[in-house]
Formats: sequence, C-alpha cells, structure tokens
Amino acid sequence: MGAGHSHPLYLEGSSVVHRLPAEVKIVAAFLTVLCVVATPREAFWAFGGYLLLLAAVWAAARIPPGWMARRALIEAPFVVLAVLLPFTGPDPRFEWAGLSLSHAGTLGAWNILAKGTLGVLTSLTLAATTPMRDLLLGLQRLRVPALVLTIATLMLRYADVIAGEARRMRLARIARGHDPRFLWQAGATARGIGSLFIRSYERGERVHLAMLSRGWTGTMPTTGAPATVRSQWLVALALPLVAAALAVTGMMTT
Amino acid sequence: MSAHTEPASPPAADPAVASLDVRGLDFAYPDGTTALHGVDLRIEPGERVALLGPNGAGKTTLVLQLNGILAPTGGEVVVGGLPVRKPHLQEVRRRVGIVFQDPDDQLFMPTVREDVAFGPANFGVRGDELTARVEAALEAVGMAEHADRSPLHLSGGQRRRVALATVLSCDPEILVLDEPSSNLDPVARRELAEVLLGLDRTLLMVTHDLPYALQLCPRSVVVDGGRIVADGPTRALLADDGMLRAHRLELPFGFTLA
Amino acid sequence: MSAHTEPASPPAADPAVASLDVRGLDFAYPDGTTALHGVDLRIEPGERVALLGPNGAGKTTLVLQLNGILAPTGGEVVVGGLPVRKPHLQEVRRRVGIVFQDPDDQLFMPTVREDVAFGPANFGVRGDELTARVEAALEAVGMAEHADRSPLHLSGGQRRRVALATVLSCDPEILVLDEPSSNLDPVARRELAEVLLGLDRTLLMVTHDLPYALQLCPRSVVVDGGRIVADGPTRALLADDGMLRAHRLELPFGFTLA
Amino acid sequence: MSTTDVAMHMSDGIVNAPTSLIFGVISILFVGLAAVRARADLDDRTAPMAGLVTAFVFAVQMINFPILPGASGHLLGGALVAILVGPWVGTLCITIVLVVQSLLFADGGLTALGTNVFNMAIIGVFVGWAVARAMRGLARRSRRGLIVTAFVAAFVNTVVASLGFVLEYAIGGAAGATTGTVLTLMVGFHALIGIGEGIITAATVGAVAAVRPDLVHLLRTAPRVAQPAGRGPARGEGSTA
Ligand SMILES: Nc1ncnc2c1ncn2[C@@H]1O[C@H](COP(=O)(O)OP(=O)(O)OP(=O)(O)O)[C@@H](O)[C@H]1O
Ligand SMILES: Nc1ncnc2c1ncn2[C@@H]1O[C@H](COP(=O)(O)OP(=O)(O)OP(=O)(O)O)[C@@H](O)[C@H]1O
Ligand SMILES: [Mg+2]
Ligand SMILES: [Mg+2]
Repeated sequence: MGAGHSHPLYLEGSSVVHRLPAEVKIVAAFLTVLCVVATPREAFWAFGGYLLLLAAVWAAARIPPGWMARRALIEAPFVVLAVLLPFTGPDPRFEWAGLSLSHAGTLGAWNILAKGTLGVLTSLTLAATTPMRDLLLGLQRLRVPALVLTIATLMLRYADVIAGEARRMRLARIARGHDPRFLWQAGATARGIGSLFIRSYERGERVHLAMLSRGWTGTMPTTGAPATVRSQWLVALALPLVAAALAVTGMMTT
Repeated sequence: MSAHTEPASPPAADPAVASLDVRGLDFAYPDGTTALHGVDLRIEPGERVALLGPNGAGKTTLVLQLNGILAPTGGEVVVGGLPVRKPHLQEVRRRVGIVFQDPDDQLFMPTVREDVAFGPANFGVRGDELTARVEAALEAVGMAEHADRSPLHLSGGQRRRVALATVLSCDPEILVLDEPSSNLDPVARRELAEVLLGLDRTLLMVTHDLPYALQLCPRSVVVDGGRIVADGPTRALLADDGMLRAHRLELPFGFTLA
Repeated sequence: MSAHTEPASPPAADPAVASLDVRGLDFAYPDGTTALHGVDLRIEPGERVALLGPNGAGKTTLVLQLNGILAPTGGEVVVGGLPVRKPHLQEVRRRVGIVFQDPDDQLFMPTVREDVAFGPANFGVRGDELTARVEAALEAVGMAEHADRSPLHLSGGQRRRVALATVLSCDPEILVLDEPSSNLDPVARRELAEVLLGLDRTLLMVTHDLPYALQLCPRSVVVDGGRIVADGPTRALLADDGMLRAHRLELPFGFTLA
Repeated sequence: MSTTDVAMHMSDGIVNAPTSLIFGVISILFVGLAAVRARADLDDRTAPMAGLVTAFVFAVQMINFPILPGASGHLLGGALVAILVGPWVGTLCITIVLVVQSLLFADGGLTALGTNVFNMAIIGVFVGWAVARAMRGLARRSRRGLIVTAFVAAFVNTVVASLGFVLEYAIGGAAGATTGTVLTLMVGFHALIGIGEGIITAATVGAVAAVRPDLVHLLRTAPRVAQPAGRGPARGEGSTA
C-alpha cells in the first residue's frame, strides 16, 4: 500500500461517489449497514432490495460488478459459526440432501451470511472509492481526537516501512540460499517477526528524525481540501434513507 | 543553484559569529561505543569544509549532532550563535539542512514532488513560491521528469538525487552533506559539484573521494577514532603523505595532484 | 582472498559453457517501468567485467536477474549451462553471489558473525570449515574485530564491508558486485581491489568509478536506457570520449588515462 | 481465504442492531477516555512507537497461522501493545487497526465495530495488561521471565477476549445457536489461537527487549528516561518546540 495514497482495495476513479467527502461516505455506509442488520431475517426480498441499492451505487461509481464479486469472495467472512449452525442448532430439524439440518440453525446461518455479505459489500464500496488520505481527513472531520489521528497517520506511513523491511529481509535470505519454506516453521517465523519489529522500529525512528530535521511538527502541511457542502450530505444520505424504508417495510411485513 | 527565484532568506549572518561552532563534543552510543571524544570545530559563514576520515571514524555521528538528532553526552554545538538545545531546535533545523548518508532514511512521501515540498512547506513556504522551489531543486539534481513517481521505485542513484533535492528545496543557511556523491553517475557528480559551488552557503561535506574534496572545499578536517586529527587547506593535507597514510587515506589510482 | 583454507569447490567449469549467458532479456517493473530491453551478454569463466552506465540505466535490475531475484518478462539467463528458473534456483544461488547496492538489503542477523556464516551454512558448510571461512571473509574486509556487534549498529562503510564479507564467505563461482566501493574509505577501496584481483572467479562489477573499473576489469559493458550500448576493452571504452559523453560518463577531475 | 477465519473479527449480522449500538456507545466512551489518559504516556518521541506498533499489529494480522485443518487464526495483539506501549495507548492502537481494517479492508463489519473494539481493544488489551502487571516482578528479573510473562499475558488475553464475544452473543445473538454451543466453540478455538498469539508476542517482546529494553513500557520505571539506540539517529531531542 502506498503511504497515504491508495490501498489494495482502492479503485482509481473520479465518479460522483469518489468525489464525495470521506466523512459523508462513512456515515452513509454505517447507517446503511445498520438498516441491513435491523431487518428481520425472514424478509428475504428486502435483502434483494439492498443488493440492488448497492448495485446502483456501483454503477454510479463505475465499479464493475465482477470486481466486486471477486473481492467479496476473498474478503467475505465465512464465519465458522455460520457453517456449523445448521448442524448444531436446536430442533425442529429437516432433511436436505441427506443431511439433517436444524430449522432455526439454518435460518441463523442465512442471517449471518446475508447480512455479513451485504456488510462486506458496503465496506468494499467505501474502500474502493476512498483513498487513505481522504479517510484520515474524514475521520478528522468526524471529530476523532488529534492524538488518534497522529497515531493513524504514522501507522499508515510505517506500514510501508514494515513492508519494505520485510522485503529486504526476505531478499537477504533467499539470495544466500535460504529456503523460504522453512519460514513457516513457527519458531523461525516468530524470530523473524521479532527482528522485523526491531528493524522497522529503527528505520521508522530514523525516518521520523529525518522528518523532524525538515521541520515537521506533528501535523502534515495542510493540503487545502475543500469543505463539505450540504448537497453532498443529501446525495450520500439518500442511500441509508432508501435502506431505512426497506428495513421498516421488512419489519412490518414479517 | 538557488532553489528559489528570489533570495528570500539570505544568511544575513553577523561575521563575528561562527556559522557552526562545536565545542568539546563527546558522544557515546547507548550500547557503549564512544564515537566522539572532545571534538572542537569552528566553521565561518560561507566556508566550504570537507570532513574526511576512515570508516567508523565518527563523521556521521558528528553530522547528526549538528541539528540535534543526536544529543551530545558532553560539550555543545552552537549554530549561528544559537545553542542546539530544546527551545531552539525548530530554528536550528531551519538553518541546518542535512542530507543523510542513506537516502532511504530521508524519503517517505508518496511522490518525489511531495517529498521535495515537505521541508519548505513545514517552514511556511506556500503556493507559487513552493512550486518554484520544488521545480528548481528537482531541476538542479536532474530529476524533474520523475516528479510524480514514488521515491520507493527509483534506482539507487535516483534516490540519492531526490534526497539531495529535499534539502536543497529548504534552502538552508548551512548545508551538511554525508557522502553526497556516492551512487551518483560521473556526470551527476560533476553537476552536483557545480550546484554546490554556485551556492553561497556554508557547506560541510563528508566524503571518501579526496579529489572531490579538493575540487569543492578549500579547507578539510580529518577525523579518526572520534577525534579531529588534522585541519587545514585541502591541498596541503592531500600532499601530506604521512598524515594520509596514518588515517587510511590515500589518493586514488591514476590521480595526480597537479 | 580465498575465503576458505582448502579450495573445496573450484569452479570446475567446462570452458565451452559460458559462465553467464543473458539472452534477449526484457524486464518491466510491476508499476510499468520498462527497465531492460533485449539485453544480450555473455561472460566467460574467469572474466572480470565492469558494468557501467548512468543512474537509472538498468544496471541493478540486470544484476537482480542473475540469480532469479527478479524474473524476466522475456528472454532468459543461463548460469554455467543452468537456466535461472524454478528447479535450479538453489543451485544458481550457490554459484552466483550478489553483493547488493544497499547493505541493508544484505544484513539481517543479530551479529556480524552470524550474518557472515548464514550463506555458507545454508550451502552445507559446517564446523571448522565454517569458522575458518567466516574468519577469512571478515579478515579480508578488515571487520574481524567487530564480529560480535550487531550489523544494525555499524557505520555506513562498516556495513558495506560486512555485506561484502557475507558473500565472500559463500565463495561463489561468480561474484556480482553492485557498487561495492561506495562508502568505503580510500584504503578499504584499494584493499578490496586487491582481494578481488586475487580471486580466481568470474566477476561482474557495477560501478560509477571509471578508474576503479579500469584497475580491476579488462572488459567493460555500458548500459543505458535498459540496453547494452557498448562492450569492449575498458581502456578503449574510456578513451572514447564521444561514447562516454553520450551516456553521462566522464573521467573524474584530475584523472589522467596514462 | 480458503480457510475459515475464526479469529475474532465479527462480521455484520452476528448480533442484532440494538446490541451493536450499545457496544458502539460503550466503546466510543472508553476510547475517548483512553485518548485522554494516553496523552500522559505519549510525547512527540513515543508517538512513532505507537504508530509503529499499530502498523505492526496491522501487518502481522495479515499472516494467518493454521490452528486446525481448514481453520486459521491471526494475531490480536492486545497483550503485545499493552506490554510495549501501555494499556491506554495500546487501546488506541488496536482501535485504529480495527477501524482501518473495517473501513478500508472490509475486514470486520461496520456495525460490528463497537463489539470488535470492545473485545479486542478494550478487554484484550486490559486483560493482557493486568496479567503482565501481575507478573511484572518476574518480567523484570530476566529476559526469560519477560518472555514467559508475554506468553501468558497473550494467551489469557486471547481466551478472555473471546468471552466478550460470548457475552455479546448471549445479549443479542441473531443466529440460532445456543449460548452454550457458542461458548464451547469460541473458547476452544481461542485457546488454540492463544498459543500462536503467545509465541508471536513472546518472540517480539523478547527481540525488542534484547536490543532496545528502553522501548518496553512494562519494564519502564516511573519517569521514562529517553535511551534509544539504533543505528543512525538515535537518542536526542526528538520533540520540537
Ligand atoms: N522497484 C522499482 N519499481 C519501479 N521502477 C523501478 C524500480 N527500481 C528501479 N526502477 C526503475 O528502473 C530503471 C532502472 O533502475 P536500476 O535500479 O536498474 O538502475 P541502475 O542502473 O542500477 O541505476 P543506479 O546507478 O542509480 O543504481 C530506472 O528507471 C528506475 O527508476
Ligand atoms: N547506532 C549505533 N550504535 C552503536 N554504535 C554505532 C552506531 N552507529 C555507529 N556506531 C559506531 O560509532 C562509530 C562511528 O560511526 P560513524 O557512523 O559516525 O562513522 P563514519 O565516520 O560515518 O563512518 P563511515 O565512513 O563508514 O560512514 C563506529 O565505530 C560505529 O561502529
Ligand atoms: Mg558515515
Ligand atoms: Mg543501481
């Protein structure tokens, strides 16, 4: 991941969604997922509605649905609980493909998978349209304490330092005949992680001192991002509004 | 090269005050290695001085004291009359620009341009002047065409050049360079020499390239074992075979002191 | 220097087989920068070749292909008859020892001694022979007295020397050095030249120090823009002013081609 | 990931909306308190350490270690940060990791952020710290003592943090499994994860203590003396006016 620039899930673009301020998108995404979670699990059609809603956002953001689907497959949390629920859930049970499944357990599994997947898709949409730098600015505007932001800024910077040092250590090893498979032995991995920490720390400290040498005082020079206007809030909050309508209808019909 | 178009911050130094005054400086690393023993060094405004000496002599350690990155265990450093201590650090760092021995310690922004702009932006330069300074610094090291690349994805010599540009753009009164010519190709090395000769700034340069020291610095200081063992006109020092040999210095193959 | 007492693994090369054979090599970095375009290079066993060229020419990129650290996007590299590809990588890495441009890419063990022992130990050297090799390698670069320190806490030139030792101790058939003399003090630079001249190994050395290339390598290859633009006897190339100028090369201040 | 990730990043939909909101509020209040208390532990010079620890936990969480065939876990980091930077700063570090993972890596649901922060950044860090504090005498005696302390603290922190999950599930579980089943499952898995967590924590803390004991918060005696080493720039006035 490039410090402050982008991250692996970011999809370069200049659509309406990309241009919305990060704090607006965070709030909209959070409220939308909250509606999804609040929807009764038996309201099957409502979940289809959420999917359509997200698909509309992808169209606006020019995110190919295939891209979304691939990421969702990798990122989706196939929580062990969800896989086991149909077998371990309470009676009554029903037969399906030769398996005896719990009715409540299967509904529970559907609940987790549907809501979990919609949650992942929403987060992915946010991630795909928001570079790291904007995210930090968004958090700052959401009144996150300055100390937390300083740590977060440094963390993003140091993520590169750690990746760089890890790359150097790997290079150093394999060039002199080390067989990387051995790395997967617990002890060696653990020792490697320990020295990676020290190396990264010391490099990070030098980089930090170099920043101080060039007059850094703890905050990045302001980039002069434009302030958020009310119309942007209105555009973004349309999403959770529709979601809320779906959730309320779901609650009333089941 | 002057990294900005107008000479906005000329040294304006009082000639009676040394540009850099190191007094009885001692330093030991936390693991116990004593790297400096009572170093005394006075550099006048506008002087260009080469810092020579074998590997492990203490050159880098000395350099890192000059803007308070390392704090002395004894003695003190005074920059243009200002002791290098807590309340003055920000001002000292504005005055003293250091190019580190390892460019990877220096570069950290996502693009070359942002990295070069970082220093002057911190010191309050904004808008067009900032842009002009960044352009000029990148031009001076021949990296203008790479301005929008990530410093992580450059060759060794290209990273060295960007590291130089990040400090040139700050336009400090005192420029301290730790082996600036290593990894540079021969023409870049000469161009750097021309840039440095064109600057009207106090210059302290660590180097292992004795002809380069002769070319750029009228005065040289030799460090060995954490002490200053010689200080004088560069040409005279380079002609002193016994001294050179005693401190692992020698003129390179094929070089003749004209 | 031979880093071990007995010549345990002499090159034993078939003279008909090139030590290093690079054929139509193309390479582009993941960000799209094309760094090599159809490079062809054949080096015979025992030859000493200098790799010259401006910053960003592709020298380091070429070097990193020689033991499979970077994989070509087109063409191939053959080491002593063995293509640099998956099943042969371990053997290729035993034969080709690379000293990286940045010592921090080379050093990672808690002490200097362990770092120098790491390579030969991986290649199966044990017990007294291992100790002897480590001692000899550290002796050759003048770092024996620092054997028990952490490589993280050394000076720049000291780290460069240890990086050299970590590869000398592997005693590879082909030694590839990326700017080995940078950061070294003048005497260490000469001593390194003597060590390298004493080795009976194929040598490929990247350098920006043209006199050093002349001193060590009878043959030179000039790379620019990812292509080989000249290949011939070093002395002849260094006398070719037009070619040098076209590729940002020039003889340093005060050097006369005797 | 083809293997099942059982480590504790809860996704959306495991607990119901009111429970998510309640734990969200609790977490926000607690993290706010941590931000106030952390100021005492953090100056311009230790801020980089906090940033690095955060980035490190973040990076190491990308490495999954196998527990059972088809199931893997990863570092939670509670004890690690508590030992290296203290509990208040540590809470902030883990919270930041969770927030960034949730917002930019779609790892851990947005509405589950409150419960995740509660389990890992609050329970995890403070339980790890409590164990480490209790064993501080041993930790200060020798390096081996410190390593044992780190291992035990990490193990306990993992298992107890998983009980947080069980608690939330008991309050507002939205799936059809009994609390008993969830308890057995979670505690069983996390006892195994705890071993991996313990090894990584012990190795990291051990490596740091070997080279830079000044960086280990647990070993620090009252007012901190700046004593960094490191190859290049090291100790000195890092802070600016
Ligand atoms: N990791 C990387 N990602 C992308 N591009 C790179 C990367 N490393 C190098 N390059 C680019 O590839 C080209 C060749 O770089 P290389 O490092 O091989 O040059 P070099 O000849 O070794 O130069 P130097 O003398 O400065 O070390 C340059 O244009 C450089 O910017
Ligand atoms: N971080 C460190 N911790 C402990 N000792 C160190 C550290 N850095 C350097 N030293 C030691 O301090 C002494 C001086 O090192 P310094 O880096 O100042 O040398 P130098 O003159 O710059 O050498 P070079 O020409 O090799 O760069 C050396 O003996 C070195 O081993
Ligand atoms: Mg040095
Ligand atoms: Mg190179």
